Amino acid sequence: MHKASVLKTALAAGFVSVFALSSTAHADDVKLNGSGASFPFPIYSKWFKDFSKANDGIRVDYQSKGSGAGIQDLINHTVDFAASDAAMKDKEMAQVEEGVVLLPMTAGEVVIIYNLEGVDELKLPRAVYPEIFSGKITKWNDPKIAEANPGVDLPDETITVVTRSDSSGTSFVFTGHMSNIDEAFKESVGQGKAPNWPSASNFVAAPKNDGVTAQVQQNQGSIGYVEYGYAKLTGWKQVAMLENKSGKFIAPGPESGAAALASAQFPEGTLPNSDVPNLIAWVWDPAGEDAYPIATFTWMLFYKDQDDDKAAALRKMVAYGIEEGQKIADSMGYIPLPENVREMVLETAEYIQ
Amino acid sequence: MEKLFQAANTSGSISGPPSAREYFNDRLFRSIALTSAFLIIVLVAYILWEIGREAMPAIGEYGLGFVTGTTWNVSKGEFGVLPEIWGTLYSSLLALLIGGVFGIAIAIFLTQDFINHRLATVFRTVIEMLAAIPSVVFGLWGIYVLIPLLKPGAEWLHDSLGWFPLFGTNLSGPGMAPAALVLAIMILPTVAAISVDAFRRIPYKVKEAAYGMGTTRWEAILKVMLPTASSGVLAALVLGFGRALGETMALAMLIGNANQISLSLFSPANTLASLLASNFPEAGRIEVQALMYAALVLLAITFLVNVAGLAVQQYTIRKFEGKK
Amino acid sequence: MSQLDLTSQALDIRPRPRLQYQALEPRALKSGFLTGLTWLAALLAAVPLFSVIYMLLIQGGTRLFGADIAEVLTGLPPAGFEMGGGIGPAIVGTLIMVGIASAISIPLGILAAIYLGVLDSTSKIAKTARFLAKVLTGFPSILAGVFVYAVIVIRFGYSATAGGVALAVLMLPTVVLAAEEAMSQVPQRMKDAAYGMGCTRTQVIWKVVLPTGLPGILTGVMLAIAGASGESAPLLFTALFSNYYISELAEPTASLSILIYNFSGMPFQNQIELAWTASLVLVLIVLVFNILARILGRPKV
Amino acid sequence: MNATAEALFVAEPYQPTDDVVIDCQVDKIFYGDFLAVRDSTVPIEKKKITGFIGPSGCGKSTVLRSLNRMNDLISVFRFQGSVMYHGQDIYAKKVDPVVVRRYIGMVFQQPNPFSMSIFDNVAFGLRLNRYKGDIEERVERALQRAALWKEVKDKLKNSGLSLSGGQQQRLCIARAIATEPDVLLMDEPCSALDPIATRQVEELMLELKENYTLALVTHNMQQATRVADTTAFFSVDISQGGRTGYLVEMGPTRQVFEDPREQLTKEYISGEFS
Repeated sequence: MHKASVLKTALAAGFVSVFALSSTAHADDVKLNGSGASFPFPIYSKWFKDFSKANDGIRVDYQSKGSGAGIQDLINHTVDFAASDAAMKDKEMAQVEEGVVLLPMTAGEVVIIYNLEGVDELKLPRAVYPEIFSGKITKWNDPKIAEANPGVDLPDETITVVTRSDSSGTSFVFTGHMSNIDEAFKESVGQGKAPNWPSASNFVAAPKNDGVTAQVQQNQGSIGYVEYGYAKLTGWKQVAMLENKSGKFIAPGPESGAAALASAQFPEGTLPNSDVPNLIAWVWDPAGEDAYPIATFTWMLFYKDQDDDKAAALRKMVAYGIEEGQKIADSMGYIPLPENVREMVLETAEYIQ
Repeated sequence: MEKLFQAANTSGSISGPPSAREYFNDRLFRSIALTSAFLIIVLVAYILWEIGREAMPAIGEYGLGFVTGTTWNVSKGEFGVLPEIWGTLYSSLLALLIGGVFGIAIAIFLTQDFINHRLATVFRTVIEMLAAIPSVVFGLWGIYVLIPLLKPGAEWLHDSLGWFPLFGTNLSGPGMAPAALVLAIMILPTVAAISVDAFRRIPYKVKEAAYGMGTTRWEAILKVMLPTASSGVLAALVLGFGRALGETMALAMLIGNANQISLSLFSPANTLASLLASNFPEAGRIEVQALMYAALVLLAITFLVNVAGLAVQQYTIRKFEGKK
Repeated sequence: MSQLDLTSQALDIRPRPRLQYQALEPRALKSGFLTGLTWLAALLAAVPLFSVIYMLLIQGGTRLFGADIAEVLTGLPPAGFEMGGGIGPAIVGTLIMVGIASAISIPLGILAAIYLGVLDSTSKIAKTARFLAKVLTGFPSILAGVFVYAVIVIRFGYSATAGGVALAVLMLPTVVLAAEEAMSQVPQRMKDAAYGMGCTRTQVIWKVVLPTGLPGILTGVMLAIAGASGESAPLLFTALFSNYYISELAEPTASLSILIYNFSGMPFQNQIELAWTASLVLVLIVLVFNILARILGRPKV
Repeated sequence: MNATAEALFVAEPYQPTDDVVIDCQVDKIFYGDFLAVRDSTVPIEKKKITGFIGPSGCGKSTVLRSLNRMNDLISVFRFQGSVMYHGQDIYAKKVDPVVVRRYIGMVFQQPNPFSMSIFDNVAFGLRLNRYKGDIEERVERALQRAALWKEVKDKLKNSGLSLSGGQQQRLCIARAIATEPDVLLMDEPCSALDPIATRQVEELMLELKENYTLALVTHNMQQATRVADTTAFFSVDISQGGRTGYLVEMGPTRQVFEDPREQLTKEYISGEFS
């Protein structure tokens, strides 16, 4: 009998502790929850930590789990704001009765990293890298690559192409750019968060940026794509220089990134059937002289009408991101927003009521 | 209920009929137990309903083509999970083979007096603890420790035995071999822990009977102990296999996520569970429906595996333990 | 022994039996060989297990047992470039959610196992429930999250409770099947003794079946808790994450597995180190649970 | 086999001399559709030991276990007939077998103490019946009556399973008599014991006769002659297409063993085909 009673008391204790906890609650501070894209996750979580420290009445949490899930959360009202690398489609915006406000908060570049013994500089022409990633070029010492890199001894090895196994904004931007500059690539792989990479034995995929970086670091003769911030912060040196629209080979960086963004034209007019200015702009193939070819904004998504104290807190958060946030953008591997874009964002933020 | 057997309360008798409260407790408890068992059925039905409702459009649109298709192309809206089905079954069977054999070997090692009892309990607690290691950690361990270890061996095997289908391609990092090995290591604790219990429940007199017949240690283990514990060991294998089928994170990092069907242990592959884990967060409306359809396929596979497991279990029980 | 045939010849004219060890005898050889094989299998299996533990200790241990163990165990998770910081909220979040999950799945699981194993093991309900529990073992963890998302989160938003429920769905099958196996192995003669004393079926269960089957049940419970606490996919859709200590159950909460999921994907050394530390802490928590359960469950006499 | 032609043999009813505690009349007992026992009327007289003997498979244990409805645990068990206990048929619809078993204790063939301490084993019945009085005193008395007190009085905290076979069986007897049951059923209690332990249990049964009514199943005829006041001899009837047990003869032990009425009993007693 003794043991059975021990079991009963353990169960009772479990129930009591669970209900006791649910009673304590803080009334005063505003709690904001956001979810969505993983690409801006490092910088957003830094902003929100500092912002919450600066305004102790407001606590902001953000969990990265993918743009699609973020948009879904916004539609289902399970979060206060969301983030997406692919902004929102008109169909998705229509599903939010309160209307949406889309604000580009930061921007980034997608870089091609590789692992070749003793090759510290690799130039990849516009015609070449889409063919590598569509499986047409499979050997490192392919004449097309050799021609653009005279004097570099490229090994006679198959190229192991490492792509993203999870669907992601990074893939969306990377394949978006290549689909724009190479019709054949658009047909075979196409643009998308989970592009249809060729299923050849030299194509492998790994989840998230750290997965791709780890695979490239581990495998001699491999090539992959990650966000600029990731390559910069992990200190991976072998980053390819890409040929931009005007034929110059450019390495990724804050200046070449800003140059790319400067050429972005925001569409006139507003978001479909709403008075909020439309700040969705893509730079699939920037024309600028020293613009890095693959760059993009990433957006935060807000409800147009939100209960007031949260709306005020969100506006403060956006202001903090635009003024303070951009200062640390470069150190974390993101592109500081150009001046004109910052003003537009601050103006449009007023629509969050 | 009027007092039965009133006359039975002779001089010293202490026993008496159970009190009304005891009867109430008895009926109450048994109905609670019944409802709990029924709740499990309701829960699974509700899950199937929830997933089915979400997957219906995809089922309507792709029908059986979904199960035979091989491309997962979101933009063109073409979905097929044959490679994933193959990957799930191939990896889980390999893992069951390796993890199951080693799990039972460890169970025998811990229970048949190979090492002293205290050491065995320590080893057993460590094994149960390992069931807690998050699969992300196994993924990282696979990438940074296992794959570098496997690479030289894989290259040698591929070069020398390339013609043999199992070593047909070259291991370029992630692939079926590392995934299946890590999966085996992950289901080892489950198989070992439950098998150890099964062996420990064998009444001592059975072991005495075996040794009494003059068997060597291993004739006793193989011919008497293993058959007697067969139902427990089989339950362990079913649980372990179930876990292998549903594993996501570690596989997403190690299997290479390529929609390919190949016998080669070194070629990248994909499984239904890692397809779900990888694509779900970013999935749009149509893709969610296709993913739900894939989830139903995975549940169907688990269903069939369990039917087979049940049949094998009935066979062994009838053959060895003779009950039921 | 083989050349000695005891059956056919009369007792007195049989050759004297040779009782010494016959090392080269086929049966002995086979037995020795298999013993060697078992030692080999045990060592081979131990190598990866201890290599994972070694990696955990090296990567996670240095930080955990380093200078400021208090900071690591109670501090808030660091953002990008921040050094230091800790995994406090994640530990509390995991404990709460595993607590909720256990409070749901253990009683429900054991009650169902009592019905399946003892009360009426061959009825229609029992057979279907047992079979569905087995199918549930292969249920991918991410779907438990999606299911609870559709059922709870959409109406009430992200919360620790939703996380607990998702983990409960994953724990239930293991608890039921292991508990049922343990209870159905209780010797029939002990149950007869209890019935003989005039116990109602419930009394037989509480006074004899549960106490005797407790060690086996605890193994099942331990495996379920260990498995659930390491899950990250389901929590992504139910508990989300938070960088602060949880103040109410209806709020998103941090958890060790999501912290590991987030930090192992970041390019910052500090975060990666904390991810390993969190894994080590998670394994140690389960070890403590394990030892507690063993002490609690040891037969008193 | 011309089983159906001539009428089936039915034993002559035994005229009990003392008042009857349990008047058991078995018409038919089925396990599923297997006819296990037929036509057995065995009245159990108060404060006497009634022995059941007969070859294995003759249904003597089945009949004994029907007296406290232990067979109900077997789902396919069906009982036709009546078992009158204190003027009440225990197989009546509204009778709860749990109550029956509280009044009619049982000791099994395999010693089956609970995995608890010796004290808790004996006190189990007292606590079950919510006995308010002094439990230690009752436990001590039960153990003394079961002739086990001297051997265990200073290790009551030890596990019941740590005792020897004979001690465990006497512990089970102490457990059963602790609640002073009306009747005590014993299903081959000594089959797993050595001769010394068997003698002890037999002497114990003779002492218990002062306070309790006992029914004993045994395949050891000497034991029946030593302890049983009345003996019922069962045999196996294979004419019904299976092994169906039935009562051949019941009477005072001396009469059954020295001058049995039935030829079948004579042959069994003289051991021709046992």
